[in-house]
Amino acid sequence: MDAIGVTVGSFPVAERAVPVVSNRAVNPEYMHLVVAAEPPATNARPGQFFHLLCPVSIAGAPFLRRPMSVYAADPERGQVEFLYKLTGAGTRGLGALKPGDRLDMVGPLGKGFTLEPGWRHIVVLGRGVGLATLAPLAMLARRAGVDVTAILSARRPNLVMSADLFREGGANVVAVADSDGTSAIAAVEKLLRDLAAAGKADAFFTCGSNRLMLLTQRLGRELRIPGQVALEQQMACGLGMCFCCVREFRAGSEVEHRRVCWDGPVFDLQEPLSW
Amino acid sequence: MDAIGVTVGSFPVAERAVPVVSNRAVNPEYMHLVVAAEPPATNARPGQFFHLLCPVSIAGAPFLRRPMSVYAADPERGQVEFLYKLTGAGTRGLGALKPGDRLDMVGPLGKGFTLEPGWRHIVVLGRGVGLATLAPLAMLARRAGVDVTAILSARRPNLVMSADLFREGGANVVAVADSDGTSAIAAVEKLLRDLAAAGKADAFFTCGSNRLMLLTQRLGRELRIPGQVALEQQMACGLGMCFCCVREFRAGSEVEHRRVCWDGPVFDLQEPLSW
Amino acid sequence: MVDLAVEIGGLRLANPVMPASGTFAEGLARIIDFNRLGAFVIKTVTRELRAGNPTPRVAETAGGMLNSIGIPSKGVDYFFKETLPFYRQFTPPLIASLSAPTADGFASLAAELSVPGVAAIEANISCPNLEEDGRAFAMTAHSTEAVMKRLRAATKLPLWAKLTPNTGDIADVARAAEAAGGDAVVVANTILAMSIDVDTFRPTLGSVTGGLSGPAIKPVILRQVYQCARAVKIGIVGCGGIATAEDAVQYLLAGARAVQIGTATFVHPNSLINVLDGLERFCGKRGFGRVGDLTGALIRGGADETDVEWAGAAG
Amino acid sequence: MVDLAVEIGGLRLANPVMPASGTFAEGLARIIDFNRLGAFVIKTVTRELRAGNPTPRVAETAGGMLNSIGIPSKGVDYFFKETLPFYRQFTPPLIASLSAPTADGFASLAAELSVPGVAAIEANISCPNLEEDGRAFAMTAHSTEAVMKRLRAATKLPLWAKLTPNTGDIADVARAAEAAGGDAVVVANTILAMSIDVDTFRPTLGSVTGGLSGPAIKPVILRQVYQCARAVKIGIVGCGGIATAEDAVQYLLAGARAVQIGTATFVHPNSLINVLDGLERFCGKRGFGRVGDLTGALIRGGADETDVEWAGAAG
Ligand SMILES: Cc1cc2nc3c(=O)[nH]c(=O)nc-3n(C[C@H](O)[C@H](O)[C@H](O)COP(=O)(O)OP(=O)(O)OC[C@H]3O[C@@H](n4cnc5c(N)ncnc54)[C@H](O)[C@@H]3O)c2cc1C
Ligand SMILES: Cc1cc2nc3c(=O)[nH]c(=O)nc-3n(C[C@H](O)[C@H](O)[C@H](O)COP(=O)(O)OP(=O)(O)OC[C@H]3O[C@@H](n4cnc5c(N)ncnc54)[C@H](O)[C@@H]3O)c2cc1C
Ligand SMILES: Cc1cc2nc3c(=O)[nH]c(=O)nc-3n(C[C@H](O)[C@H](O)[C@H](O)COP(=O)(O)O)c2cc1C
Ligand SMILES: Cc1cc2nc3c(=O)[nH]c(=O)nc-3n(C[C@H](O)[C@H](O)[C@H](O)COP(=O)(O)O)c2cc1C
Ligand code: FES
Ligand code: FES
Repeated sequence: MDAIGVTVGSFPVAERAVPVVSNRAVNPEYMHLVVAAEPPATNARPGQFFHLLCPVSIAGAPFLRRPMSVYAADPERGQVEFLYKLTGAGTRGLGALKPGDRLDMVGPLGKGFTLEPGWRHIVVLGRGVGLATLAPLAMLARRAGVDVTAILSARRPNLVMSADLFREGGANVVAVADSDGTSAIAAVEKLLRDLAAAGKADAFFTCGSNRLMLLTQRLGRELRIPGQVALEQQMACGLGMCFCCVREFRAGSEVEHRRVCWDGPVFDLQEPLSW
Repeated sequence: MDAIGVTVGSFPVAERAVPVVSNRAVNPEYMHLVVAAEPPATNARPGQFFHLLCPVSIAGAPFLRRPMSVYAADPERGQVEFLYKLTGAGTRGLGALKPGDRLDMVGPLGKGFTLEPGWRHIVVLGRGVGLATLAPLAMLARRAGVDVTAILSARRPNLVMSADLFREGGANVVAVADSDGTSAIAAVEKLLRDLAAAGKADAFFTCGSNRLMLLTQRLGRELRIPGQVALEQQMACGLGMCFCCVREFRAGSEVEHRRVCWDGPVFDLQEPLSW
Repeated sequence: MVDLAVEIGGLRLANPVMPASGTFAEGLARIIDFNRLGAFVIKTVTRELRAGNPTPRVAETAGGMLNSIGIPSKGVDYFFKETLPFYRQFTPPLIASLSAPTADGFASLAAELSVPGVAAIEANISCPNLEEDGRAFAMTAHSTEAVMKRLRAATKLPLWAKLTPNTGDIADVARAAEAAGGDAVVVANTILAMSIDVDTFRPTLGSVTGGLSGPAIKPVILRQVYQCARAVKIGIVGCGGIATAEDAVQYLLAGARAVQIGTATFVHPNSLINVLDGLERFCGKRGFGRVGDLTGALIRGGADETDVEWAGAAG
Repeated sequence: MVDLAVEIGGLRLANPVMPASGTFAEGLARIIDFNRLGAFVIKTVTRELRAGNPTPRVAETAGGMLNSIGIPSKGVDYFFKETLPFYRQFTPPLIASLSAPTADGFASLAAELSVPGVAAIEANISCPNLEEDGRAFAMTAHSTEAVMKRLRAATKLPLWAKLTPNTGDIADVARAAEAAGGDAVVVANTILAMSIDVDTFRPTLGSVTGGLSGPAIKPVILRQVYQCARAVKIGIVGCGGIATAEDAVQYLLAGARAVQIGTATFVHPNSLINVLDGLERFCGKRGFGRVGDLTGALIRGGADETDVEWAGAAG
């Protein structure tokens, strides 16, 4: 693996048309998709994503693929899972998939989350489908014996997703919502400061909210707590070739563009500029 | 109805998405489609056609509509029927339709067959799906008390379609095939001359074969027997607007282009040039 | 109530939706109510009778179609005897599309067609199918100005120029049409293109090359409308791949005052009516009292970043 | 066994299938075997470091996509330090795409990149995204000849010119490239286009206009390849909307000796390999011993009428 990040002759990514095992609505906005898969797909690590060729449906004919975080990947069961929000032609096309249908996916793609050996307690903060990206990280951390506090944010408490999944995974779940003000930045900041004070915040992990990213960047700098953030951007190739998916990052005094699909989607918490 | 052939304020053609009643294979190449419809669709007359928006399928995404002759139209039962051959993206898309699916059709379109009051015995000669176009004419003639001799041509006897339909309709069916030589031009010419001699050929009607058209043109001229032929040509609009569907016709000493969708698809037997 | 009327190229139209020349004829009156259209634009008329191109004249492509109709024309007599009287049965104004092989021919034909019942002249100086290599007046500002000057002198009717997209600088051509006294430019005709049947090794069109139309060309023609809108003050009629009201809105936002719809009518004969109804709904929903207010309302200075919709409203 | 090797623009390639500049990079080696490609064509290199255009840089259209990447470039050092060594691990020749704001800039960059490991220079004199109005050298024969002459003097390597489709007479531009000593023309780059978000009233691209690519443009670029093939003797590389082996065959029949594949790789990362395998199957099925025999094999003189297939073989 040279500077460019490609080992000649090894093929860690593949395009495969895999059978759909199940595709169910978890609430009016979100669906949970399970496909049967083999390596390299099932080797997907938390924070990595697949590029999905969404089928044509009444919602339209998506021309480009759609990036989707791995919600779970299990080599033993030979399955990969996604949690997605019905948005436009692509995700609505996904929503029309039935068990037995084939889904063409490319992956696993991008750089995932990393856990430093020294960390004992991590805090994951997510919102909406950001949780889909963070869930497998929480599982991984628990399996590695790392304590996880999961702060799950949503518009209303009943919209908080995957809480059970995080709990089963052994995470200490704190659900916050806009409706009762518990998701307000000040409130979440208090939560984080308390966790830090209690020595339960060796690192922050966030995804899906610019506000939460800015908050954790600020606290991270002040309290010297490292962190990682998963970003998203429109994509074409998903393989670092087209430079469609760039975002702006701090590089010393400079501002530079990096490709979300290739240099990320997971980045050091302190580097991305607000979007 | 003025020279241009349009009566202002009457709308004899409509675009409708109608439910599929049934869509069955009649043999490995041909399928029979029945849809539930209302006027004006059910007013379709023999020789007229509908312009069908064929659904997207694995065979491809047909951009333009596909012209299809009315195989049967029944205002009482509120149904329109088609008999079609699986050819490319359009007809294969049709082939994928299931009962309950909707089919977007425009019609009825074009000029159909006409029966002169004086005619007592007519001869219809068709091949392949040309029979789909001639079948409703035979029914109409029988209901008008006109005797019908139907010469049905195919590659092999077992491929002759709609023979029973013609028989039930009361037509005197003569099936001819390439495999046993009975469909050879000389053989069919003999048949026609015998019918003419027996006074059983007041008019020829043909569709689907250039060879049969040329034969009946020749005999028609020699024996002074009138006739009509249904032609086909690639179409875009189906409404006489784009001039995509022209073919060449004798107009006195001149050769002129006419629109199959608007001036036809049924023409006087003597006018079209060979294609 | 949304005011759908627009002023365009010397005409006041009840609404901005009209058919594109060559994709519309009497037959459509069997399906839709002609009195709802903003205007009629008839198939290009030529003086001489013409047969048009060899068949096949049509082929499908990804998101569009190729045609090589050429301009089969029944000539001027037929126009006066049949076409004109037919359309006079309806209220919308008739716009006569015409073409000729020379500037003189354009001028004399325009003069002859400038009669009561004809509301405007649309000079098709762009049809790409007549010569095999697709050359056309509208490919250069120079020849456009020349032919438009002759036309301007030949008729008092509002004069529209139908431009070709097959040029390197359409804004320059539009400027020439304006300078020569044109009242509007129609942007644009079909894009010269071809396809090949890999079974027969032959072109799919009898004339080898033909004109590409339909949704596939929309982003290209929309760009050309945008470029022309920044170059001229006269009205622009947007024409290229419009199939929905949203497509029409894009053209208006880019600077068009009216739109023409062609190929979409082949796929859905009700397209003209559907786009018109959709435009009215769009204006209502977005609080525009006059459809004319959409013209040029594009917000420049870079588009917003796609925000993280899927991560929730307050994300 | 089908002979897939082709001679094109001063090179002998193992096969005629290569990636299009800007749609290919090291990352694809994680999925496909680079040693199967006819050649490598890298993202256009510029001397100065460039940031490229504002986001959003991509939007979908009917049968295609818009991009406004611009030419973000890590500069010449990165090319020598990282890009060149990486590709030297593989057998296919490397074609260096380069661009500059001036003829001088083109010449000096070409001279600097003419090193062992670079098999040919592809001069991108056409990228339509850099200036808002899409101007480019390749829009006129005059400026094409000027810059190509400078380039010819600056390098001994095979010299290819990547043309823009945004011109009124691409055959004329190809002639100029040939006259100036170019060894091949790549036909073509993206078609300047745009789209508008009717919810935000903003362009869908941060730079307003961008380049259209994908199946939507195939009939237009195929026509340009056909026109160029009749105008020049040097090799033509067909590039525009190729997604299948049949698409590639159409380009070869129209006169191309090789093809480049861009957007299709985004939709199916295996496209380059699939097209190559499909080409070999096509030649085998149709009894062509050499893929090169397909070049220019188009049968002219009008296509056949569609015969009445549905009415049976002997109909
Ligand atoms: C690395 C990554 C991981 C993601 N993981 C998930 C996930 O686990 N669950 C989930 O529901 N969504 C996820 N998304 C967002 C998802 O890709 C978009 O919701 C989806 O592409 C929308 O497509 P559409 O056609 O339904 O919507 P449309 O809005 O019609 O899409 C139009 C275009 O914009 C692009 N687009 C729209 N929203 C986004 C977005 N937020 N990010 C990137 N491109 C976008 C689409 O890809 C398409 O090209 C992820 C995005 C990225 C970049
Ligand atoms: C007036 C009329 C009536 C017809 N009636 C019948 C019928 O009852 N049953 C039946 O099976 N077929 C009938 N056809 C032929 C039918 O329209 C074609 O078989 C069909 O369009 C093929 O489309 P495809 O996409 O399956 O095939 P493709 O070959 O992929 O079609 C490619 C293009 O060629 C056109 N095309 C191909 N063959 C024909 C043809 N023979 N005539 C006109 N256009 C063609 C298609 O419309 C399409 O635009 C009729 C044609 C006409 C003109
Ligand atoms: C079959 C057909 C015939 C056409 N004939 C003419 C014509 O005679 N005169 C003309 O100016 N444009 C003609 N055009 C071009 C259209 O008027 C229109 O400019 C073009 O099709 C783009 O619009 P669309 O994508 O909505 O079809 C024709 C287009 C088609 C498809
Ligand atoms: C995202 C993207 C980036 C591109 N960048 C370049 C480039 O840097 N230099 C260049 O010469 N062409 C560039 N192109 C044009 C392609 O090389 C190709 O000419 C065009 O996309 C048409 O081919 P296609 O339809 O197969 O994509 C780019 C195209 C795309 C889609
Ligand atoms: S999507 Fe192509 S570089 Fe990231
Ligand atoms: S199909 Fe348009 S005129 Fe016949």
